[in-house]
Amino acid sequence: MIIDLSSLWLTIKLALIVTALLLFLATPFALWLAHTKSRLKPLLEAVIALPLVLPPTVLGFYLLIAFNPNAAFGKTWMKITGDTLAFSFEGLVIASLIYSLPFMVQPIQSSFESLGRKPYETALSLGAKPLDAFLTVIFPLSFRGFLTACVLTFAHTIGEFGVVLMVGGNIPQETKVISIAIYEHVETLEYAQAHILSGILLLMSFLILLSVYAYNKRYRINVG
Amino acid sequence: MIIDLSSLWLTIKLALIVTALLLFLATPFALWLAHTKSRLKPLLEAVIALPLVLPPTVLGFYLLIAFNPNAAFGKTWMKITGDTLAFSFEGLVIASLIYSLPFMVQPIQSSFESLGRKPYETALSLGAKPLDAFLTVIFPLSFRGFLTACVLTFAHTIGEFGVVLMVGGNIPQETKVISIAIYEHVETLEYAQAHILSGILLLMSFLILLSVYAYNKRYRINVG
Amino acid sequence: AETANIAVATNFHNTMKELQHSFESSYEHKLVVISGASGQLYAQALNGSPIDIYLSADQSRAEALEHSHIGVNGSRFTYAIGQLVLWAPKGDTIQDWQGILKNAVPDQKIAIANPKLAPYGVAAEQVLNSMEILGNRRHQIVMGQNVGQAYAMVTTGNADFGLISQSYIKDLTPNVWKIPDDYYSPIKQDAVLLKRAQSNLAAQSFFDFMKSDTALKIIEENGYQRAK
Amino acid sequence: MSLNIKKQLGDLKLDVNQELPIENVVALFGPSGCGKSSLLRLITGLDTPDSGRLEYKSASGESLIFFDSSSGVNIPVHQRRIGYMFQEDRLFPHLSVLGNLEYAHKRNQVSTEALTFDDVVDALQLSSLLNRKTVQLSGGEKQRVALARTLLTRPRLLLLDEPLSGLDYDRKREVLPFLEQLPTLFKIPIVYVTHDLDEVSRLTKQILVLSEGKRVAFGATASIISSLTSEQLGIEKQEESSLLDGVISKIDEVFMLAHILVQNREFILPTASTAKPGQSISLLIKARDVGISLSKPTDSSIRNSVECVVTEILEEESTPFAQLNLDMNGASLKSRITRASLKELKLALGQKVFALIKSASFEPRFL
Amino acid sequence: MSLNIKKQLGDLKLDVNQELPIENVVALFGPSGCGKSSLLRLITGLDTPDSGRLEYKSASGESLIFFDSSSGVNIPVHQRRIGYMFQEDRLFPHLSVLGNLEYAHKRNQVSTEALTFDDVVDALQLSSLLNRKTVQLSGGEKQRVALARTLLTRPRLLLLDEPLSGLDYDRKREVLPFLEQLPTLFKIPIVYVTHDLDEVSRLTKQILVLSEGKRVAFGATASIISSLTSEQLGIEKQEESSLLDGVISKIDEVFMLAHILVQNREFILPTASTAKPGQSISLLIKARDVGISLSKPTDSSIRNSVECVVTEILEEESTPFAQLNLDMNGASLKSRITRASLKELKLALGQKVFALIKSASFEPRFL
Ligand SMILES: Nc1ncnc2c1ncn2[C@@H]1O[C@H](COP(=O)(O)OP(=O)(O)OP(=O)(O)O)[C@@H](O)[C@H]1O
Ligand SMILES: Nc1ncnc2c1ncn2[C@@H]1O[C@H](COP(=O)(O)OP(=O)(O)OP(=O)(O)O)[C@@H](O)[C@H]1O
Ligand code: MOO
Ligand SMILES: [Mg+2]
Ligand SMILES: [Mg+2]
Repeated sequence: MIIDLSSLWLTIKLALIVTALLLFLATPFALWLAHTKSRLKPLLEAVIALPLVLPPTVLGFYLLIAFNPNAAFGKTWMKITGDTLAFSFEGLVIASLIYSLPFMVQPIQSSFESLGRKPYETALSLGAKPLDAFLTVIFPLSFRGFLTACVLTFAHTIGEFGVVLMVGGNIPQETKVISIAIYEHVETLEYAQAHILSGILLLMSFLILLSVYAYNKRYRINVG
Repeated sequence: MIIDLSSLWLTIKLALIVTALLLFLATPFALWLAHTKSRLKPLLEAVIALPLVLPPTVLGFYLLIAFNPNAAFGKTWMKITGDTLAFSFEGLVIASLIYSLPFMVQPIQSSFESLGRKPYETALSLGAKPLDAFLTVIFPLSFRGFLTACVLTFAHTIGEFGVVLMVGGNIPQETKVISIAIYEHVETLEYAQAHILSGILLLMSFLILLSVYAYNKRYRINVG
Repeated sequence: AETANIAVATNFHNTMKELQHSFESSYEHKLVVISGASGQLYAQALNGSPIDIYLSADQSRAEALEHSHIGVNGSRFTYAIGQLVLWAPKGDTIQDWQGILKNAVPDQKIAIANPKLAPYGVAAEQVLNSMEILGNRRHQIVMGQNVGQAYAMVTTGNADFGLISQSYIKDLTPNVWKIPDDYYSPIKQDAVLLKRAQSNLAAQSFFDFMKSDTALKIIEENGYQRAK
Repeated sequence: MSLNIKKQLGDLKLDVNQELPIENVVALFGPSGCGKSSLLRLITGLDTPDSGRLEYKSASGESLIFFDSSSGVNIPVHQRRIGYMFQEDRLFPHLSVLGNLEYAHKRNQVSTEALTFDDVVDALQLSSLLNRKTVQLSGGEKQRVALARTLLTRPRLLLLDEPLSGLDYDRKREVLPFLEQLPTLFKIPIVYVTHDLDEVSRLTKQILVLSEGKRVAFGATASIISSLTSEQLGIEKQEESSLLDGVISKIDEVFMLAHILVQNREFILPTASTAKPGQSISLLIKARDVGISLSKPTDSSIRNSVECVVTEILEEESTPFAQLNLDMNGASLKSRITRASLKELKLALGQKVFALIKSASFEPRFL
Repeated sequence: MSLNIKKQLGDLKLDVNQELPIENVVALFGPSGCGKSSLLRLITGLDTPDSGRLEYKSASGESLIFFDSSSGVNIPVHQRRIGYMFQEDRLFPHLSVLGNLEYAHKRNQVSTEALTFDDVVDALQLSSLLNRKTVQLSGGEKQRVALARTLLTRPRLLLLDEPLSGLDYDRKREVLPFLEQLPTLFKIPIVYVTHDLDEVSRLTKQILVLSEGKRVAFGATASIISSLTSEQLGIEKQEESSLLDGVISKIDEVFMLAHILVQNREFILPTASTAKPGQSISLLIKARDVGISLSKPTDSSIRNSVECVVTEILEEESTPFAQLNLDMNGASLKSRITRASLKELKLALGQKVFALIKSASFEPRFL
């Protein structure tokens, strides 16, 4: 019985990249949402949550259409990178970004909102530049929100397979993530392999999550 | 072209029930997690996030194994209710509860943690009983966390179909949710129908989300 | 040596693995097997997925691809004909398959593949229709996305019977009954060569290999019929 | 209330064993960090003592054990019915001012003779603020809302942690009389934390002095303030005071002066309109307001010159001052003069002198 | 600093147009809710005025436009280098006490002659608290940490919003002299919000009085306190005071007394060791501490009796008191006596009297 672990590394790579990218993309967005007084806010919030509502495979189907090198988005990407998006690792990343965006934005935004402006004001008044104030005060004080966001995004990207299956095309080494491998084993009745791969995935994820949470516990801020 | 809307209602019913049940189940749990000093805390937190990591169909497969009337869990359920879990609406609900638990627990726990004990203490000192204090102070002050949790859970349950398909068996009126219907259309190359159903689903979800967020905006607490 | 990407419907995946093994041991070429639901593989192919050969689970999607701008017109052929079996692990081995289905008590479940998604589902539906089970005992039918999921429902003990592909049950145990051919229209699974494969020797060779006796033998051993 | 409480707080060991007869207002006094707020939290039940016992005895004889580590009793916060005004701002940000007040009001409608909502709103001048959000309040406004909210819990016992610290003089002048009435009019005893000796002398009849988590002294405010040194009280030297118990013998209604007999010596002091002959009162006299004369002055505005005997002379070497303890017919009075005067007047132990006290040093509020 | 600011805050219209020559400490004084904190927020840049102009001119002549609605200038908070101590607790809960202090310290290392970290920690006695979490601090401890943290921003200008309100007498006595030194020793001007007249008189040379968002008066602390009524200042009647400008003529080192000439009249007052002959000082004298005598007393401890002329007599009908305005060789002095004394001494306008002031009413800190 051959256990192909390449899919495991691919998955973890994908989840890490997506989580890291989303962290950078979603944070300013969450910050803006948390403090804006714009009338567009509820609209944007609703739009962000929408990708969740479609079945992943269906979302994947639409993304596939968008990624088509003859479609507007796919064409633009082609021009810029000289590469197609669909069935490439980059395509997986983009699809996962869209799919996981709400998991990153919402918990972060929520913790920014409950933090309020006071700590930020205080940091500025102590001579911190805005980015400095963000990194040294807002971030640590909303750490739990960031943690929740990252865990949900990370775990979800690992577990996600509908979208990935659709836009990734299940190509070994390139887009065949572990979830698809397990899925394939289940679908083709290779239950033993499915159990083993699931076990490895669960154990690894468990260890990662456990260390994240254990770190968080030590770190935890006593707000009273 | 026939659009079967029964699956839409079934989906919304499922999403509402799961969201409501999880709200009740997850809140005390989140409360405990937020304030416990137990060493088990990181362990439990990691375990809660685990179901996310498995691809939905695979999770569904394991749930099927657990639901087997000859397995411990399935047997117990059988004894209590006289019914099997698999292929029933109840089974779908249970599967979705497990699958969506982290989406409910984590944002709520996160907002409890950043709220701290002070507002609760204050309410008690003003004569509020613990439950009263929870409903009138903790809940409104963590409202944004609850909102995030409910939106993520609701949207995710609507969009979920891997688990649902596996343990639900796609029985019309009972377990055939809209995501399966859309998926069917995509698979059978009935793209027009898929677009229409997706459109309806997106529009409805969008309106629900929009009104939730618009309400939240009006309601929003000014913490400074 | 060259490499060809073969998109294969899930139900044929295990058979494909054996074909691949046999092919790669006698040719220089290599194959990459990409499995999935037929509809999904079709949509991906239309949107540029790098496959050379499409092994559908049915005829209609293969036909649609053949006549699309990426298919090679006239390349399509039936590489296998699926066979439906009734699997009843807890069944009474003395009865015949009809008796088993007829005598199923109301809370027993019959697992089939979703007819909208899988040709085996269509066939199963035809069988159940002919026995008037669909009309009266609809609630007893549970569907998987495909035959594999129907199989999983039975093997985990949640469904009592499954109408599934014979290829999933290679060794015919006493609990498996073949459904006679005349109860359902043949499950013809068609293959199509795609235009991008026309200069790919590996794809060409494998496409031909599929028609060879060696291949057909393997296909038969896996529970399919040869195309006539 | 019977307090017997031990609790380790970081480096500080809080250990207070004290019977507090809370008929009226008890001051809790002591330097910053001595454990005052921590003690209040233990009384409310928000924190749990490491060990000890906490029993509440009301004026009407009702006895309730709030906490007892030996029998495992620990009544939850909301059942103790203790009103606690936190030292810091704890208004609910999701409620308006009115919402905050009603939060307490609705949950504590115990008796008909209790404080009414309007009483409290009027006394703290909150009517124009009722619709404000709490973020739109100034520091002093927040303080008043918090005080009002605590009062509206109509508690068995009121714990106020520096309730007036953010208020200006005007507000203090308005709020203090209101707090003064609470124990007598509404039968609500108060434990009052403050750093302000004026507030202590005006509001409280008894005082518990803490230092580093331990009880330093407890007793009648008058005698504690007179007998403890400024170091023991943790106050400034020039705030050192005497507290004399006297009885009003006569009221001069035209000039609004009260004639007060303290140990048979007459003081003439400004009075509030409510004072009546026969009433007993205590006079807080700051040592720095007491001058010394060898003869009785005649043509000055200083109305009070009482004959005393010098019982103690304390020269403060590193300061310009000396402190005299005087015996005034049995009562003790402190005077704070310059060392130069001490020398010039050649004061000696046992000498007869006249203590000079300007009437205007007293406000009617001290009566 | 040139302030010209308009801002609507709910019902309150803040509208202040004032040149603040911030060589040293300027007090910002006024009743609760008059807009003091709001004004500070506008100066820091945390809030933006609806319109107006805000220009900072340092002692060295440096001029910076912080805000100008007409030219659209609005310098961000962190570039203004203004130290702001908020009225409420704003310590960072995720940092220890040390962490909070270092947060300011590390970001503001501007010059070598500035305040050192240790100066500040020592002055505010924080060394034993450095490793504490902020939740483990008492109210007064928090206040001190917040003050220290603000000082460590080594700002161009320091805005302190009731910095000593939670402190006990001991701490106040220790912190005040430290704050006093800042403007001269470290060239940090201060705007100081307080409700405490003692702090005003001791720390500040100039005072800006606000009422309902508007400037009521601005000027030398002495003259404002002497010229405005207690109503205008929003303080209690009995806190009404005079402030006299004088020059030290002689120091009596033995008895630690300073001889001070005010308008050629000599006052003898307790002194701190730092006072030197020739130094000019201002004396805050509470009206209630000033007695009246028709003749010069001889054998009393009251060291100061200065000849004055009665220029105004204000009887307060509903109180026991009367207030006298006295002319002391050109300077004005207030006295608060009972109406009874007024009658008995038959005081009249233009009459010559001796104002009696007990030396001990003054603490060395007033010098
Ligand atoms: N949870 C805690 N852990 C460790 N130390 C604590 C804790 N809570 C309070 N302390 C310390 O206990 C001491 C007493 O604090 P407390 O708040 O009771 O003082 P306080 O008398 O109210 O002072 P203040 O007048 O400044 O408010 C302080 O030194 C404080 O730092
Ligand atoms: N954002 C706001 N919206 C509406 N009103 C406000 C807002 N901020 C402050 N106010 C009001 O403006 C007035 C001035 O508030 P400010 O905090 O400046 O008072 P303050 O002089 O500092 O008083 P205190 O001495 O009590 O701290 C108050 O009546 C307050 O309620
Ligand atoms: O997976 Mo299929 O398309 O049902 O063979
Ligand atoms: Mg305290
Ligand atoms: Mg203020």
